[in-house]
Amino acid sequence: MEAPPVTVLPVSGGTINMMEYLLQGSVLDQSLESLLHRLRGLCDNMEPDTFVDHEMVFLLKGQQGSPFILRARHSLDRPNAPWHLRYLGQPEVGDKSRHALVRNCVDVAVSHNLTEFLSEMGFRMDHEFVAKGHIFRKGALKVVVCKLYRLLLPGNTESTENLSLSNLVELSMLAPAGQDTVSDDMRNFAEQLKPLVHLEKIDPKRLM
Amino acid sequence: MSGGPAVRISIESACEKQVQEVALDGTEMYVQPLSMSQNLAKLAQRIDFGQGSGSEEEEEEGEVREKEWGKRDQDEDETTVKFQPSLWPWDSVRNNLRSALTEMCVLYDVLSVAKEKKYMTLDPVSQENIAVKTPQVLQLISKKKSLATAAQILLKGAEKLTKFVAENQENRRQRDFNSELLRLRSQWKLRKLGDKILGDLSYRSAGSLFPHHGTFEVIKNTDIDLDKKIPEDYCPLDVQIPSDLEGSAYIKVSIQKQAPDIGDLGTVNLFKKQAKIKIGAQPWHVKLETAQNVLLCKEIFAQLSREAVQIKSQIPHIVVKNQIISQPFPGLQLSISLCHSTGDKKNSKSSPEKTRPDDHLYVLEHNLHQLIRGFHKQTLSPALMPHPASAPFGHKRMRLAGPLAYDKAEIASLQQNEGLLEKIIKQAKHIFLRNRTARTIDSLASRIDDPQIQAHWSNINDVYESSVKVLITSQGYEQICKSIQLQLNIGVEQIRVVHRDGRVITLSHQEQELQDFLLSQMSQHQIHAVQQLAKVMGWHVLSFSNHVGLGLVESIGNASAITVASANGEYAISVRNGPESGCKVMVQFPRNQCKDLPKSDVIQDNKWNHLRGPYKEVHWSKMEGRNFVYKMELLMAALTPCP
Amino acid sequence: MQQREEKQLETSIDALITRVAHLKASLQSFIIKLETEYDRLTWPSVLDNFALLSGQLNTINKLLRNEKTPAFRNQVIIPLLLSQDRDEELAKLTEQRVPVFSHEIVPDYLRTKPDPEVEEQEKQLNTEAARMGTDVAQKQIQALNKLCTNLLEKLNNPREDRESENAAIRQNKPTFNPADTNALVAAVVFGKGLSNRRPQGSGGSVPPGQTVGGAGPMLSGGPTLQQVTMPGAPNQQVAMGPQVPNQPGQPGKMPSSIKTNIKSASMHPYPR
Amino acid sequence: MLLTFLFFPIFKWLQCVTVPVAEGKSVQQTVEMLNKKLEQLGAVKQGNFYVDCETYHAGAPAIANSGQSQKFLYVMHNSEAPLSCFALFENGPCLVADPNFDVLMVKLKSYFQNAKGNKVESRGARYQYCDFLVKLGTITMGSSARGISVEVEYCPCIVANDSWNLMMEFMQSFLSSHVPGAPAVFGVKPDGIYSPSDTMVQYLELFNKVRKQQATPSTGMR
Repeated sequence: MEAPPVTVLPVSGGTINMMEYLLQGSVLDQSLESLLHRLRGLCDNMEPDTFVDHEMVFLLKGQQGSPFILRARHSLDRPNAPWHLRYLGQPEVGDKSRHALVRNCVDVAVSHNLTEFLSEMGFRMDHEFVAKGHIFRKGALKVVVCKLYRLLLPGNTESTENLSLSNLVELSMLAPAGQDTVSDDMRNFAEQLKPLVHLEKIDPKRLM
Repeated sequence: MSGGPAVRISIESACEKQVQEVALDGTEMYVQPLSMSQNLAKLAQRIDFGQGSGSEEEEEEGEVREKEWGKRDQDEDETTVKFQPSLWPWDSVRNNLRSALTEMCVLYDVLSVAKEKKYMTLDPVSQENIAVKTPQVLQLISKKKSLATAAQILLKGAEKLTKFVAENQENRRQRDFNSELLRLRSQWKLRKLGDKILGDLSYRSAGSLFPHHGTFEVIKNTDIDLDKKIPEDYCPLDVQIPSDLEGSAYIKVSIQKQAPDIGDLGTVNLFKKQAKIKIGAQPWHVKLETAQNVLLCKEIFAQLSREAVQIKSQIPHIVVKNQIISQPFPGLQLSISLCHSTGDKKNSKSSPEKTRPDDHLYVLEHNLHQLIRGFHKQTLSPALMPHPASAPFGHKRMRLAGPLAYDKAEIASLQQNEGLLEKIIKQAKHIFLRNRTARTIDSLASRIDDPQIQAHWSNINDVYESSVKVLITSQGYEQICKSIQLQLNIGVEQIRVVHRDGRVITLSHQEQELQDFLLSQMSQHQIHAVQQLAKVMGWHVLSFSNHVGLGLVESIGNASAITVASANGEYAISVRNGPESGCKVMVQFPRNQCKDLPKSDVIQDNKWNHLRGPYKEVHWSKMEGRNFVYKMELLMAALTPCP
Repeated sequence: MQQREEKQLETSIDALITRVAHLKASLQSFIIKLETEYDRLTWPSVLDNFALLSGQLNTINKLLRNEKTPAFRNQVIIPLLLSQDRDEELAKLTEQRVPVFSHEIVPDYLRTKPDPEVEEQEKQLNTEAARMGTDVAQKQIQALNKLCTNLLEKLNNPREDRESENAAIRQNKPTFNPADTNALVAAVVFGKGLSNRRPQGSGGSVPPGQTVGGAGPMLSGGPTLQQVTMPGAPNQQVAMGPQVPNQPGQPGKMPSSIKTNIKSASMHPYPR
Repeated sequence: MLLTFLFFPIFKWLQCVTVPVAEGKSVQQTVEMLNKKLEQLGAVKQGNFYVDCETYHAGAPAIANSGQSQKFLYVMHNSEAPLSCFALFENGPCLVADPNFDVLMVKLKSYFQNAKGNKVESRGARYQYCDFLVKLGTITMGSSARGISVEVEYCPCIVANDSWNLMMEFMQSFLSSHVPGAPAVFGVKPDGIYSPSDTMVQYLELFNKVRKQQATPSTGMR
């Protein structure tokens, strides 16, 4: 069959060009309680919410060297919730005037047969982990404090192993591209968590 | 602690000056005589020092000193005699210090002299080691004693301190800024900004999205003269609230009738006077609560106004200044207004208001407050938290819409979010409908006494629905005439009537419909009653119809009719009752009793006498009996032959 | 030998004299203060003075207890000479208090009996001590010692606790570990340290003929996230299209190890 | 000669049958005729509907050259589920996602190229007749009308077997002889319980038939 001509198509639905602003840090287990306490005071006055998620990272290899990465995540404690498929673009950390790491991001809520579908598309799982922790919200700001676990058996989320004695702390916010002012809010919020946690923009390239 | 009572005169000090004057070498002279005099005072007990045999050999200086000593002695004696040592607070301290100094001087001198080895010398002797150690028991006892003394002193001091602190606190409890601040902190959100203390009285932490900042400032109340008597209501802490939140405010909901026929809807004013300020509450607390209430009222009104403009309705809602006007039913006007009075204007305003009847709908006002709180709660709903945690914020069910391929109806049901205004209008409609139904039933009951109408209202209602049970009975015959029992479910737009037999009739909000319906039911009731009565009296029902197709056409409903025959079949009673035309009762006589009936040539035989004769109308109004059923019973009894 | 002891005695006496002189001086100044400044004397300064005195007494005690100090207890003072003549030397030595070393003064100076009150007190103590049995006394001593140690501990510990707490607040006790932060971020981004089944070698070791597609997503081999670079490195921009910003200065900063990894990854014969 | 396709998504289970339309009638006219028939039955028109389908093919030569038969990825939308986006492989899994999936496809464009010329869609009217929902659509590819789709849904029931006969009967009332047999998807599902992706699978089959129909003459013309 003749291959149909390739054209660039305008996006028919969805939110275009959303950016995720991100600050990261960690807190030791013994100081976790004080951090949670502080977050409860700083964030919106909601019932504290906990989560247990399983994230799988998938790669698609093209003929060019770098693979395409997609992250599939689903909630283990709320099995009825939709799966979350996520594309994250190249992080930008260079701009000094911006106080947070910025990356392009596409969030898709999908049905539960995602893994099957991704493998049909040619994706291959690279790694997976379980994240357990707390989630807070202050307006559009999201604060996630979680502990990471590695899976002892691939795909088996029952048997896991602690990854470190620290909890990952992520402060993130979604905004349309160009709204860099939100990073100021994030910095202000991060300041309030000092000296308990230092949230900073961490260039992942540095950690390779 | 250092501020003991001031001592005005001290002999010692006078004496001291004297010494300084005499002695050229200030320090030395000054100290020496003191120590020596003390020493001498002690020596004097054993040795006759006063003779001073060697004094002539001493130099002038020494003589002077000698004399001084004597003088000092006298002085000292005088001191002890004339002045109580307690007059000078340091007396005992100084005396003890002095004796210590004496001992030290002696030690110093002995050591110095012995070192010179001219007059004295040190000579080593061997001593047994046992003597070196003081017995432990002695040490124990002495230590215990010293500790006890020290403890006593400390305890005494502590006691004094606690007493002092307690007294102080008692005095200052009401007036202390810091303790007030502490109390404020326990009830309100505070934060420090520079040198200011700012508080938050907005409902943001409860989920409000109202953009007002709602910040107040805490100030220390310093403009009070501390020397004067402090007024009772003085508080060292004051709060500064934003000027637009000053005064008091409330939301007023009322229904005005454009036509006078609509029943009075006003409720009794239960809260004519402003709620009394709680005794013991801090003035700042009252102030903040009022300001917070103003803020909430503003938020409610802002929300309502926004909705009033956005929502499309057949008769558009009108927003004028501080009033929102809507027409729930034709001829009816619901007005919601924000009444915000700031202090001084109150007096001028209140006078014209008093003359007007109070038409607050307190239930709705209360419900508005509840609804806005519900709104607040929604924004903090845990359903907004994403799961898995990486997902963006959004309502849980909305996130499911995509993956579960919700159709339009399902999505609409998710998004369906009735606004405050719609809800309150619905509630107002219901309240209005309920009140008018009650009034309709009441007026019927008072106007018509036969049959009787009773309404049993349920005490517990939904905001959009309430129900009433309507019974139509005849007095004295409640047990046999239970035919009509109606359940009226009053909703927002209409009234659903449920018959005892399960039939459902839906009435609109028009008052006339309900009235006509009840009238027709009452008319039917009479016929039903005759039927029941016939059973009791042993009569036979020959025919029965709820809706008679013959006769005059009634303007409301249909006439109903019944024909009953006496037990032996001689007489028959026929009743027709219409809601409008009233009742008509006919009695049919046996043929043989009709005297005036022309003897027919055809019906000659005796057996034809048993044929029914003609009907005669009963002059019902002239019948005896207090109500229709009673009259009917009498009639039946009259027509029943005596056995 | 004798000489040395003598010398030692002398020095210790000298030392003692200076200490006593200090004590004397502070006593004097304290008395002066009391008498002249009593109207503006503050309680803390009085306490300070007392503290000074007790400190000086303590040093004297220490001096006496010092090993190098010979036992004064074993020394007896013997008067050698009594004289009615005034001795300037003596007067100077005693700061004019004793101009004449005569029979009048000496008995007083050499008295060994304590003051009557002191004597009285001592007597009282002695009688009390005598009344108490040794056993009882021992027990009480032990109890007292225990009490004292406990009390001392209690007094000392909270201070330590408070200090350590303060120290924690002052960041002496860390609440986070930057190394952990990096490890966690690397785990989330690249899966670093998440897998123990990952082959150690680079993707190039996989035989070229192997097919991956049919084996499902769990199959390992080929380049992993840890080995490949982030997209957006200069030689790979094509892959990501325009939404990937071109980061200036990137090529120079690229660590060499990553570069080689890129090579091995891009040269790897993909099965499809 | 113009061929008209009649599609019978039955109880959302689709089936397609080719029926020659009466001489001289265009697709448009046939649709109008059917519309009229439905209205005569008493069905009420309730707005419009559309179903569209984009085709993507793996563009990376590494994949293309591997010798495997080229796979197509179809991304479809249905106005009935406006907040959803369906991604399917032929005879493969169907992923149901939210509209952001379209954005993701843009990000993936160096791996999956959109074949715009292959976009197929069906647009038409939506009728409600008691418990039945009927959607009559004109299938277009590019700019030309290629056929007619008919989707029938019996709303109160989600198990196909239970409603099949009822639907047959209903369809006969306006399609007379063109009523198809049970759809293929029908047999695949063991439980026979309907899910929204079943509709899309049926539409995809339908569209693919239209596409092949079109492909043959076009190659023949060259």
